[in-house]
This record gives sequence, structure tokens and C-alpha cells, in this order.
Amino acid sequence: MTIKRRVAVIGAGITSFRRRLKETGKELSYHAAKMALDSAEMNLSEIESVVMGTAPDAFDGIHMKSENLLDGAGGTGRPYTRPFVGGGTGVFSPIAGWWHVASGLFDTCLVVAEEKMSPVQPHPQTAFRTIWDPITTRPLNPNLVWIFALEMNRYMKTYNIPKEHIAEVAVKNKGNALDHPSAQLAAKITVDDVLNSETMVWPVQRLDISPPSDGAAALILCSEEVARKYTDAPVWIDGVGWSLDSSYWTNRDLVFPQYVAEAAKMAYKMAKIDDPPKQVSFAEPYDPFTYKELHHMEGLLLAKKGEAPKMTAEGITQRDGKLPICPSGGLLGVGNPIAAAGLMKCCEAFWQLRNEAGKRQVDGAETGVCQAWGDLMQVGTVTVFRR
Amino acid sequence: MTVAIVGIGHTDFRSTTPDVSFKEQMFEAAMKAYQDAGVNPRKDIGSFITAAEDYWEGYSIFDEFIPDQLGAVLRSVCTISGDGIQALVTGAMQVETGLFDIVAVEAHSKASDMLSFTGIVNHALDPVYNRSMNANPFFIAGLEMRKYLSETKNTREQCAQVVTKNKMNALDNPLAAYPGVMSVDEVMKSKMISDPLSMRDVSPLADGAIVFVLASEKKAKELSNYPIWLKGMSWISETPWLESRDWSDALYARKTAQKAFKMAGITNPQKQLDLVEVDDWFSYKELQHLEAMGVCEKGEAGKLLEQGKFNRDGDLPVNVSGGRLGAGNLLEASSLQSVLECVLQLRGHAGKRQVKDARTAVAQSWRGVPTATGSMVVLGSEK
Amino acid sequence: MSFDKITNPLKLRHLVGDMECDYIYTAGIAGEKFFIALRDEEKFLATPCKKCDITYLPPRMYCEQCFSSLEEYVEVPTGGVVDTFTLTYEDRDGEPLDKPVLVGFIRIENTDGGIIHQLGEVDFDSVKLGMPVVAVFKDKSQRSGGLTDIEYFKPK
Amino acid sequence: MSDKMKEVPGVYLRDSELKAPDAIVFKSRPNAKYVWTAGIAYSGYLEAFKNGKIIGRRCRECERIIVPPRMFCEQCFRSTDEWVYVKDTGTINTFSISYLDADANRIEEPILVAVIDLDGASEGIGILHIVGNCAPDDLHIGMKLRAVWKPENERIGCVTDIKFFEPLKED
Repeated sequence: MTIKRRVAVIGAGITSFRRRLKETGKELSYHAAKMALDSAEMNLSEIESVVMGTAPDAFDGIHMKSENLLDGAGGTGRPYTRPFVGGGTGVFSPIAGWWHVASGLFDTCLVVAEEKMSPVQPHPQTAFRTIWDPITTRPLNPNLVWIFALEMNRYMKTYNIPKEHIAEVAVKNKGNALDHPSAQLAAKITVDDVLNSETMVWPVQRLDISPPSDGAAALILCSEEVARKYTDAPVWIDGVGWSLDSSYWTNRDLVFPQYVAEAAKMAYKMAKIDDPPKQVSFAEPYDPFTYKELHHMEGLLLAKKGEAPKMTAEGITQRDGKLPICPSGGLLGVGNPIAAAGLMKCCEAFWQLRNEAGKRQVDGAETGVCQAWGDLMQVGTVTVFRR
Repeated sequence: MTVAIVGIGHTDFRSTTPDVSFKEQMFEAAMKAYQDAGVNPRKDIGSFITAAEDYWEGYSIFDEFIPDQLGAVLRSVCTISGDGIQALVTGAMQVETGLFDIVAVEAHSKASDMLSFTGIVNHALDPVYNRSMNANPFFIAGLEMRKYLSETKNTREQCAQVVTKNKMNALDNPLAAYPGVMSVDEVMKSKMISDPLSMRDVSPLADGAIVFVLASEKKAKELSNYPIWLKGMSWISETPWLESRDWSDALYARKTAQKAFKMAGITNPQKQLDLVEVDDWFSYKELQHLEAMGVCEKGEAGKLLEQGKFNRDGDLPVNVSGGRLGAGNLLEASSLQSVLECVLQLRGHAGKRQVKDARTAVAQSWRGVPTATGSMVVLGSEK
Repeated sequence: MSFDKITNPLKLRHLVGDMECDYIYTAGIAGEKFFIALRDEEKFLATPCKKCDITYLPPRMYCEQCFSSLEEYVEVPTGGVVDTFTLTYEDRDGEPLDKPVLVGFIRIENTDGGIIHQLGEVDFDSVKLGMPVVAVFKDKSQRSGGLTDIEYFKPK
Repeated sequence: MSDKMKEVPGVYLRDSELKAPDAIVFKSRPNAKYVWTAGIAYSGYLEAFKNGKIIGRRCRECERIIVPPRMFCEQCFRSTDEWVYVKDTGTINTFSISYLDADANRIEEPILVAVIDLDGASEGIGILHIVGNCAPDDLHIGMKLRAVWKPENERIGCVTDIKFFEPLKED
């Protein structure tokens, strides 16, 4: 496998993440895209292609919503595409941007991710009613959290994981988010706060869950030649991977996210990483639920199976620890406008690797890994960034 | 670009398919395509791409339901929430990066699963500015058709002739769902939807699935005796704001053609192209698209159509497959139906409707109301 | 291609359902300014992009061509010309309407945009492309913020 | 965000502002109705439910018996070969206890949810269903369950023809 050409990231932008923002989806997209362009000191006229990442139409409440959003993302008059892998879309959209540039077809690509979950009444959960197989599952009237609780329980039981160790993830991420200006749910909390929070679907409790949010994020991708014109400090996309497992999730063992492992192996191979825990300086695994961060660390081969909770309890994954995990504050702290939350992680990698993350800065950041997850506990998307 | 289509698979297109689920439909098309290409999806194919939109399917996060029936479990799979040609060019780009040698691209329509098609289209309109009127969302096509006909002096009769031609062409397409012998009068007198757009000016919905196998140059030559090369490709979205539209010009088709033709070295489309499959979601769209693509001057398409130039035996056959009007409106899959026709013609496998010596063909698409998004690929039997 | 198929049509099953939710959409930054001026003052506000020489109506927060931020709102006439029109016989669900709706795209004077709305006080047969029209506002008490605060556009 | 940029855009809007009488908002509910085709595999599955049975498909290549049935084997990528009844008993693979309904409203009486690996199907082949006649504290992974069917005249060919699964008393 020889990759045709290297792809750089030269700009990033983000909005504030909130339960509801006044802006339309287009306007949110614009805010993020414009900030990304400004940060790269680039004009829209220099953008040759646009990728839009956004989760199901049923949130924004617009059929073919990427068509409606496109002018805000700078798509007017340009090749514009919406790749979609459910919750994995946020980290997948820069992968789609990557192939636009790596293929040689375009020199620049503006990648925007937008989510407006607030239009759905009475609660964004209502839009999840339609993600199920209408024959096997929908008649049971499921709630989305059911299936994650099933996965969490399987994971906890198999490795005998104490809930206290899982709760540490919420404490860490909400704490990290105190330094993120976009953050919706930054807070200084304790393990006891998590353990005493209301049980939603056992074993998932209130503070194990990230909130529904509105928000947008953006990245500017370009070829090496273009990157050199704009910056001395490009960040490189050196590895991409994605994998989708079977729809028949009740026929799979939920204890290990094989789909993340497959995606990670693909990305690491491309990035020539053979010892991930040593070669990765920090990671932003997808953390819509506390246990998911741990599950995904194992899927990303950054922890041995069943060992991520212990590593977390030992403080290894703190921002100043040996392997910082979610230095941004993650979805649990910054918020979860689904696709935008995934791209927020990639923005974080960009800022970390440029040494621009301010109070969130991780020491000696050389290689960062971002990952998202979605569909019916099914898809893994992984991107490796290097300075 | 050095990417070729080396395998094709498809179901028939039908107005309804109560006997199979969308998964079983996709499975049939995929099985045929892999057989045609001589590949095993569990071993040989690197990436799988589906074009689908949630509300067409009736599932949120439809992406969940695609890997199994394509042989794609635990492989690189994604959905393009867009037009079939956008999925096709995504596959081509992925091959071009060097990441994959072989990629599968799928699009399908299970339109008959929708009980409220018009209501679903209405849900695509901007919720702030365009949903307050209680009118069939095809009013947008009505507005555009009037302005287009008024500016170009093409006529409603000529639009009706597009319908009769495409339904007639579909008679020789065994896959087509809506072949027919329909007179201009029968089109003209059909019920008005949004004047001047009548019922027969609108393509009827159909079900079906199409799968292509794409390969890099090296693999294509190994796998296929008749690889069909992607010589030019382009996709453009124009403003989604109806309020900023020109209403007569299909700007997206103009720009995609300029780009795709340049890539493929086409300077004189009428001469260099052997057949064209253009989007005909609405009858007038065929004329509008042909003009925008530069196949003829603005205002000329109606006249050339009357002269028979776009007939199967004319100078430049247009929608030999029957297009959406004759083969059926397969939603996001219709553009792959156009590509399928081009591939069959370029392989010389189009049977009774074979265009003689077909070497270069174009498939052009539009995503329908309310979008201004279009795509195009130029295909050739020679690299 | 399944080896086994169903040959008895009575054994073919279907499930009926929907993908419906209630939605509340915000008008956004530019939309809110537009609709407040329309509701409270019977005014149309537009946003010019000086760089591109485009005056947006409805107003936008940004120029979609050059991405300039648009902060200046200017008042424009509440009328224009019929750019194109159609007579629609079906409702938004595709069901026949008792009375067809006359819909026009009205290009608003001094702008590069317009409004899609109903045409009133005129027959379908008498509407002409390029015909000047002006907005008729609903009574103030009936306005709620939205294009529905305009009853229709009528010939000038 | 980068420390070079100081402001994040986005105007927070409270629920009370959204619902204020003079708020500029637009309400709608789509007309999006469907009739999903069950197809060959699921029609067979539902027919079996009506008859008080659970049916799967066998793939002769990997020798798996899979439920819910599909006409293709996703592992071997070939057509599956035959219909096979499996038992209506099984083992809890994993479970959860829900205090939320489908719209995220709180409910007092929790719903017990489980993935149940079915006897007679291949290892790890389970279905999602509800557990009844069981105290939440008694639920455990590895617990044996059996289906409690609706009476024959109430069955319509739906997964809810099984009311729930209940603990199987081992005698």
C-alpha cells in the first residue's frame, strides 16, 4: 500500500456547545468554517471541495439535511459530499476530506461537522425511536440507552470492573472541560457524585452520559504543497481507518469493540505505528458514556483488554499522566452535538499538536489519535494526527 | 484518473417489491456484481460505499443496516448521504489514494416502503422560509418549468415528447419499470400537479438495487475483459436557497459538465459522445440539463428533440435506458441506473437497444427538489 | 439471490410505522431580525455584501459566496416583480386541494433575492412574468412572526 | 479551541425563550409514514412467532444457525440454506434495567431488558427481549430463561407475541 500523497491540517474552528443555540444549522456551520479559515489565514475562494459531517436528519428535522446546510459550510458552487457513519461521522468526515486531497483530485478541502439536536420535541431521544429494525426491535419500544447499558454490563461483568473506576472517566473529562471555552458540562465533581447520580438504565447513571447539544466544528485540509504556503506548523493526517460490524448486534459479543480495533489497525498500519501505547502521545477516544472511553482505549489497543479502567483509576490518563486521554474534556465535558463532537476531538488534536491548546496543553504531544463510534454499537472511525 | 468499473449487478426495477426486503434486494445486486467481477467480497474488496438517505428508507441512521448483505461486515464501509454518482466518485477517490485496489459501490430504492412520499419531500424544504405554504413541494418544479420554458421558448409539447421518447426507449430495456407507448396528447392532458407541470411530466417511483465493483488500473486489467474507465467526474452543489436561484438555468449541470468534460478531454460533446443519460426527474429537466451541459445551445434542445437527434438512432441518443421517466425513479439510485446503461452500452451488452460503436458515454444526475446538486461521470471503453 | 423465496403472497409481511416527531426550529440570527421587522414594522430587511455586490433577501448572517460576515441590515421595498409562478393543485401531502394555490417567486426590488409566496387579488390567467406586485400584510393582531404574516402579494 | 482565539461563537437559547409567546420559531411535524417490507427472512420469522415458535436460518458453509434469520450469511457471503426452529429458552448474555421509556421519560417500575442467547442456535446468537416475573436484583448473566407466549388467538406474528422471558425454574 502506497499512499499517493500526504494530507495536512492547517486550520480549525469550533462553536460553543449548548443544549440549544439560537443559530440555524447553516449559521452554526458558518461560524465553525469561518473560524477555521481565519485561523489558517485562508479565503473561501481557495477551498476546492467541501465535506459535511452531520448525524441523522431526524435531529435537525430536515430531510436531506446536508443539502439545506451546504451554504453555511461553504459548499455553494463546490463539490460537496456528506459521508455518514452514524455517531462515527465526526471523526470520519476528516477521513473523507483526506481522500479528497490524497487522491490528487483536490488540493484543499473544508471539513465541517454540524449538529442541531434541539429542534426535536420533547427530547432529542424521541428521534432515536426510528433507529431500530422495525421488525425485530421497534415493537419492543426500546430506549437508546438500553443497548449501551447492555454493552456496559457485559463489559463490567466480564472483567469484574468496579463502577468506581468507570466513574473516574466522568470526573476527569468534566474536569478537563473546565479549560475548554466551548464546554457545556464542565464541572469539578467526585466519584461519589457519579455513583450517587440518578440511575437511568442500570448500570448507566446520569453522570455517565454526555448531554444532547447543538454545535459545529471545522477543519481545513490541504496538500503538502499548499500547507507549506500557509504555515510552518502543519499537522499531518498520517493514518485513517474505519470499520463497520454486523447490524445483528445481538449476535455479537459486546465485550470488545472489534470494529474499533479493525479501524485502529488500519490506521496504525498506514501511520507505521506498531506499539500504540508507546508511540501515541495522547488520544481522544469517543466518550458519549463513561465506559465507552475505556472500551475504546482497549479497541484502540492503548490498553490491554479489561485494563483501561485500572489505568484510569491510577491516573495514567490524566492530562499530565503518561497517556492523556480526552484532554479536551471529551463529550462528557464539552458536550455531544454528535458529528460536531467527533470533529471537536480532531480540532483538539490539531491544537495539541500545534502547541496551541493553552491550559489544556499536553506535554510533548507528537502523535494524537482520535476515534468515534456509532450506529448500533457497530462502527469505529480512527484518525492518526502527527506534528 | 485510472479507475474502472469491472463488475455490475442489479435487480429488475419494479413499481413495488413486496416479496423482498431492501436487504434481500441489495444482496441480489451485490451477488451478481461480485460474480460479474470475479471477486470475493470477504477477501478481495477493500471498501464498500452505499448512497442512501434516512427519510427515503424510513430509518434514522440507515448506515446501520448495510454491511451484512454486501459481504462487508468488519470492513471499511460507509454511506454517502447523497446521489449514487457521489458514492461512485467517492469509491474512485478512495482507489486513487492508493488505499484500496477494489471498492464496491451500491445504491438502491425501496420507494414502495414510503406511504407519504410527497410529505417526505416536503420535509426537505427549509423549515423557516419554505414550509408555510400548503402546496405540493413539486411547486418548485412548476416554478422552474414556467421560467425555463419562457426563457428558452422550448414548449410543453416538447417536454411531453421527452416523456414519450423515454417511455418508448424503456420498451427495449428489460429492467425498466415504466415502459410504454404514450402519446404527446396523453401527457399534455394528464392531471395538472403544478401548472405547467402535469402528472406525466413527473417520473414515477420504482424499487431496485444496483452495485458496481471499481478497481485500480492494474487490478482492472487483471479482472475484466471489458473494464469501463472513469474518464471524467464532477459533482457540484449550488445554493440551497430557492430565493437565490436563477430559476431557468441548471447551473450545477453547467459547472459539472465543464469540469468533467475538461478532465475527459471532451471539447465537442455532440461529436465526441456516443450517448448521454441525463436526469429526467421531470420532463423539462432533460432539455434543461442537455442545454446546461453544453450538448446544445440554450433554447435548442426542444428543436433538436423534435428533429429526432436524441432518439436512439439519432446523432446523440439521450436516455436510451428510458431514464427516470421510463425505467422508473429510483431516487438516489437512478444516477447509477444511468451509469449502468452507459456501462452496458460501452461493453456492447445492451441488446436490442445497443447504440452502434459506443465508446464514450456520459451519465448526469440531479438530486431532485429542492436541491441544486448535480453530478456527472464520463465513461469510456478505452482508457 | 436467496436460494429460498416466498411463493404464497399471503405470507408476505409488512410493518406500518412512521418517522415523525414534533420540531421547533429557531429562525437564526438573521432570520430573527428579518421576521421581527416584518411582524412589528411591516418592513423587509436585507443584508448587502459589498464585496460581492449581492443584496440578500431574506437577509443572511454571512455571504455564501465570499464568507464575509454581514452585519449591516438595510430596509428594502415590500414589493417587486413576479419572477415566475405556478398554480398548484395538491397540498403538501400530495392530496388534491379544494382550491388550487397560486404561488409565485417574487423578486424583491433593490435586492438579489426574493420571497416565495401566494399571489392574491389576481387570476392565474392574468398573472404575467415581470408583473409588479406588493406584499399585503395580515392585521397586526394576527401576526406571529413568519412569512405567514404576509397574506399574499397583490398586483401593484 | 486554540489559545490564540478568545471567543467561541454561539448564542445560548433557554427553553423559556424558545417557548416565549413572541419567540420567532417555526413548528412542524413531518408526514413521514412507511410500510416496511419484511421480506423473505423476516416474513418467515414473524410467521413462526404467530405459531409460537422461533425460527432461524442455517448456513451450510460455516454451519451456523442464526436468529434473527437472514437469507444471506454475512460471514460467508452466500445464501443461507434452510429454515431451522430453535428453542424458546435461552441464557442471559447481558441485561440492563431501564428507568426510562422510549421518550426518555422516567418510569417507576423498571423495564428489565436482556440479550438472550437462544438454545438450539449457534453460540452467541441472541435476541433482544424483555424479562418478566423476575426481581431486578435476581437478574444475572448466565441466567436461564424461557419465553412466555401470548395465547394463540392473540398472536399476530410479531416479536411481542412473546410477552417476555421469565426465569426458568430448574427442577
